[in-house]
Amino acid sequence: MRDFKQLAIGAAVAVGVGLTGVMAPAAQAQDSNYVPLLTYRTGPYAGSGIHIANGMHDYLKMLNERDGGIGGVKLELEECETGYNAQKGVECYEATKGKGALVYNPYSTGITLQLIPKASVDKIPVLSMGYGLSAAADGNVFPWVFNVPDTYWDGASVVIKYIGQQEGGLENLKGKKIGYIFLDAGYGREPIPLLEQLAEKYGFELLQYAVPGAEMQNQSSQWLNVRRDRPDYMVMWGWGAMNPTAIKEAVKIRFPMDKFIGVWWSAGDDDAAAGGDGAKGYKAMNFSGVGSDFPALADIQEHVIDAGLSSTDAASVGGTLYNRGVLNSVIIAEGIRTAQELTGKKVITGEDMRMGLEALDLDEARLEELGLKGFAHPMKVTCEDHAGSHPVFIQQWNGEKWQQASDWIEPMTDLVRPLLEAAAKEYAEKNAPWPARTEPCPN
Amino acid sequence: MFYREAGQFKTSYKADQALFPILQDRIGMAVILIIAFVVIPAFANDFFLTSIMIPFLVFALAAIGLNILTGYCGQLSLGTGAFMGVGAYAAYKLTSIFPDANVIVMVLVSGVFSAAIGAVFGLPSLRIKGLYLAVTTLAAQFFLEWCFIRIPWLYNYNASGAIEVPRREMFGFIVTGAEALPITRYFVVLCITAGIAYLMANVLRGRIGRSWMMIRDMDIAAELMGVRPLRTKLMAFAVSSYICGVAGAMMVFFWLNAAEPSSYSIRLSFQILFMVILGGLGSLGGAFMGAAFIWILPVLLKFVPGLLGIDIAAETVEHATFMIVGALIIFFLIAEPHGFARLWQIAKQKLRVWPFPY
Amino acid sequence: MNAFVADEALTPAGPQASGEAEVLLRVDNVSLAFGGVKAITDISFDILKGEIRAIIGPNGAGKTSMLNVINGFYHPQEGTITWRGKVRRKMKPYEAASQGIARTFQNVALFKGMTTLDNIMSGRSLKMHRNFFWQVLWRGPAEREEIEHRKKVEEIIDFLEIQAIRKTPVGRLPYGLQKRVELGRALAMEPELLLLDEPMAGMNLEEKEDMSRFIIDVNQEFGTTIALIEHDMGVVMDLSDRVVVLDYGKKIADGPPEEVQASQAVIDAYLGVSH
Amino acid sequence: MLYDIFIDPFVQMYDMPDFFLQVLWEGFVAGILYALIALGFVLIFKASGVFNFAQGIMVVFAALTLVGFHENGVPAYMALVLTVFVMGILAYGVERIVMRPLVNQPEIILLMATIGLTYFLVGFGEFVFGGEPKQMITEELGLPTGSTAFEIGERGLIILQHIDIAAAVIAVIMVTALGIFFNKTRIGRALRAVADDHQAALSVGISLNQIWAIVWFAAGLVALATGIMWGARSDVSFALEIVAFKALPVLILGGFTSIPGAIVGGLIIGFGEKIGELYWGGLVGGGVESWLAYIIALVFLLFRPQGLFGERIIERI
Repeated sequence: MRDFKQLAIGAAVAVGVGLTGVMAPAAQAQDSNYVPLLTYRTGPYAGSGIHIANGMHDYLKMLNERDGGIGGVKLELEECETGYNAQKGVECYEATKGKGALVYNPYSTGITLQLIPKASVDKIPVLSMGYGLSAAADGNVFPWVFNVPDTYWDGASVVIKYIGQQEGGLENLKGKKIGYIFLDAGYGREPIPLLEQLAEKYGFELLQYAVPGAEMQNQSSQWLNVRRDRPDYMVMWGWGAMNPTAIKEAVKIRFPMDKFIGVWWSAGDDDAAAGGDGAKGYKAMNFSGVGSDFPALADIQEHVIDAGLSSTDAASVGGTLYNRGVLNSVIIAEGIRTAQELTGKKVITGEDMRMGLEALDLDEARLEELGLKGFAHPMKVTCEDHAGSHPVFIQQWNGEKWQQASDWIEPMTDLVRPLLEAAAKEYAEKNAPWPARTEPCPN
Repeated sequence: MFYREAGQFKTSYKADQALFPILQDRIGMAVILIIAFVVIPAFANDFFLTSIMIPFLVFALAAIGLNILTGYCGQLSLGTGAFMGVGAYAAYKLTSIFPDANVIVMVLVSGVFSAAIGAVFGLPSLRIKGLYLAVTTLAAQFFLEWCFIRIPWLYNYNASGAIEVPRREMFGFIVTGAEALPITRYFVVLCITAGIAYLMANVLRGRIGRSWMMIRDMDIAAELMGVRPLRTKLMAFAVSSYICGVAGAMMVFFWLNAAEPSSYSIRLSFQILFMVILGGLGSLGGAFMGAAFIWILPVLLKFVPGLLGIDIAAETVEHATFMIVGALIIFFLIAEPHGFARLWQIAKQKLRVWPFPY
Repeated sequence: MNAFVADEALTPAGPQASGEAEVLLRVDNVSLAFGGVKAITDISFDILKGEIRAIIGPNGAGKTSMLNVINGFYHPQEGTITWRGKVRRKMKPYEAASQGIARTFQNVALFKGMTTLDNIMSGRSLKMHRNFFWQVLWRGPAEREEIEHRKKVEEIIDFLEIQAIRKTPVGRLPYGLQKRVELGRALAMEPELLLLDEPMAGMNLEEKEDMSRFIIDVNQEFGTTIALIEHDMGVVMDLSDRVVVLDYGKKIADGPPEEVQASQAVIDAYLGVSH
Repeated sequence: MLYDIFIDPFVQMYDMPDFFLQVLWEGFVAGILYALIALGFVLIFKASGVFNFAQGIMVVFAALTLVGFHENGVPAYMALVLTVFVMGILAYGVERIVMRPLVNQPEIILLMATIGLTYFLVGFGEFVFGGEPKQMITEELGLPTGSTAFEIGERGLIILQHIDIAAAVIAVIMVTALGIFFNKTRIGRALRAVADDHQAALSVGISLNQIWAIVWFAAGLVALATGIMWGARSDVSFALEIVAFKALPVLILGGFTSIPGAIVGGLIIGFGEKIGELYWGGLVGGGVESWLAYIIALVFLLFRPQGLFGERIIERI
């Protein structure tokens, strides 16, 4: 026992010594563009997080291997594990921002919200691709935040539009019941105001089913309620372990799967596969390519995965969430490339990156050039509109893999945009004094 | 040899009852304060301040809060996270209702709300003890977490469902919000934590502190000595929750900048409980040591390999951190169940008799 | 609530000195049962101011239960307790403490995590009144109050000759000393009535002598009324002014030691005659 | 408002009896699963006075091990056997490394040690098996997967999942087996002796270490069964750990040392939660399931601090 105590004291001393190491300032990289990736491969949301992390990492790695980086400058990648935990998210941010970070992709609404006010101070843009704060689409108020290609409100309007198509027109929604099951957090609650507005406009009834984070895997009550209420459609805003559980429960109560539509974050391959045969017909929105049949993905396979430079399981390439990660990296890479073109510099800064993202124009031709024809809808970011409200399609699970099940559907921009602007204004007011945009939009 | 109290005579009870009756302890404390107030601000970089010192101080304060309840008054609580959340939400509401008031005052006032809520959930402690009480506090934890989500008024109906800290200034310095310099935030947090720790040391050496320990050590005997159990326990709940509330408010105002309900989840409660137990139940110094260990060790494990140029996958580090922290908790419990505070005492005792073994 | 604490408890006045002794506490027809088990059946006796009253009886006779009834820890189903001439309503133990009843316990019930000094200081809880906000500030009133009470406690420490263990956590003390600290803690309350539950159990002869001396000194010097439970008959007969004998929860004898010692019922109870 | 609270829910129950039965069934199944988790706690608490916080993670760990073996090409039944073996090693390791050095420590220290164990197992489990959720190998283990629907009247419908029925059956078998084990075997008797009094048990020559290893192993088996059942309902991931907290209110109701108590407590919580959520939860916006169980336990405690099967506590000095 005495030895134990000595060991314990020794350990305490060792920790103290280690501390001095952390205090030493981190070295700055000068000959490369530094892209930190805040990822989570652990914790309750790892199931979704791993695929995203792999996709993001592999595409950028592939650019390094195949092209020697972007514009002749290598990318320096660093993953920092957040575990979807706000505390660790901030820690990762602080640890990496001093190294010349170009952009952050938090993949967590909570961490995004923490970074939004910091972005303008530290002059590093935040790219929350299809998540985070919807209001950030207003580039006048949030010059440093990008949520291309769509906000949750865009997504919610697309779902309703799609249901309208299925019913033969939005006017036929009158008297229908649409259920909304969501993760009971800011993420799941955000679409509610828009859905309520749409319900009023088109005369359908919106039924809400909240799933508390701690009860993600215990949803039988919610689905019993669904069974009792007999909604005509179900819409889901889920993440992590909530998705497979919900799909299983839906199968269990024999809900018609083709009338069950998830947001793009409820579109994982594993999520749907969990439901077994019964999940056949489940639908989800998506804005990134289906399948692995793209030249760029083949390059990833060749240069990264086969070369053993990644922990990605080859079979997961082409999965929805993997491709989502790839798309995220495509936007980063194109942002860097645009910034390099605009500034003429090879090694850029966060401020340059912001300009690059704001001038992002990923058109059909460019997508083809990248080897990603049809991988995503052409997207364009403008100074005013950082989301762009791009079209989204619906994909369907055939029991083995996802298949595209609809054309690109435009969000109801006319309805969403005023909401976004009002929300942005409200945010700025609540967080007064909110810093004004420093470089005005070129009109 | 260096730590010897022989020859230090007290000539008054006042001197004998001082916080640090021994000269060497006073010197040690002074050195720590100089390091905290002068050396660290002078030399530390932003990462060290924002990711190590500020969270460390916030957690140390929360650990002091829980230590009062669990370590001094003997009431096990698993609801610390939620009580911290009450403080955070109260401070957020207060700053949005009184936008011109001093934000530090608001943070300190917010603790009053968590004190009230804490006292309400402390009521069952009159009848319920030990692990059973833990369930009461778990009820508080889950119920309050639910409230943070379900009562939109608490977060001003933000679409994001989160609270975001606005910019506030004090004496010309920006103290909250993204523009606040780490050094400013560090000083605010340091002053609040050190101040509350000092005030609590006062309470703990007086009548009220003794009555808490009486309840902890033998509640029946305490009652027969004239201690009113309900009042005393509720006071412990209230004081403890007050401190946790202030810590929770500081957590969002001076550290995280924004918080979702999940920031105040059961995991936070456990984090604080670890700090208290590893630091040493019933020791203020232990709260600091426990907080340092539980917060700083994982940060070190996460970033030191990178600094040394060792390339390990981010998730492997995370897994290793979990394993190492878990194993160390077990190890330290086996080595010294009374925590770092007792290890420190043992070390002092050894120094006292050095070079003799006994 | 705890305002009334008699200072005259300190003025020395033995019962033998004053002829017409005042009844400090009277127990009338008290019965106590736990579920179906009767612990005490219809017991009455009184305690005079300034005397040493012994309660004896075989194991399980209900002695400790009796003490628990007196200091409000158990509530008898029947009967009344009269304290200083007033019938006492059902009350909490801390109320009994504030009226001036202190006690020690059969199995030492010290606060194990605290030092000797703090344990005895804890006996002063009822007499210290500075509220939380003064305590937080410490400097000023709270500190003065603490020092004032510290002086009283140091007197008790001197009286019990335990100066050397002042700063020792009580958990590390030997049993005999723990009993002494417990007595000190009870004395710190400056009680009018001191209940001692087997103060000498498990002690060796020397320790017993010390303890007996302390008990007599407390009674004589401070004039504190004492009710004690003890198994050592020699000690009981030497110390006490009057003795109550319980057996199976019933009172079987009451009177001066020599009278009780001669009672046939008592002899039967101790020697074990079948009932 | 009063109507909504006191009358409407009962009207609903009467109007849709099939749905009410379905709710009861779901409550029953949830209750069985809670009871299984609580059972693991009870086993260890009974024999060693340790409140084993790691039971929740042991459930995940057992299920992950099983699935992990199978993913690496081990046939399902073989994987099951290997998992049992792993749980045995875990039990032995815990006894040897954690419990033995901590004998005679206060309960809060032991509780902390098990929380430390939880951390370790989380890290270890993710390290070995990865963090992504896995699917339980339900079919491979020969467990039924489909469901049977009973149609009652015109619109009445009750759906019973076969896996849920299997869960109930397995729970019953486990409880019976444990009952027989405790009451009829030599080790079982020793175990009860240890539960009553460590010192006395030691003095009649019972090896505490052996007994502890056995109860941890038994708890590991219970964890495995629980893991398979929960895993089949959702999937196997670390998020499941939080569900294990539900065992606490169950234990409060049933008492920390009573096996039948764990079952009854689990069922009360299961029924209470589902009925509360479905008939009253809507009044406050739903999602009350996350705390209802604790509140039920709390209210219950205020009236019966000793639990459902505990004896009245008489305080002594």
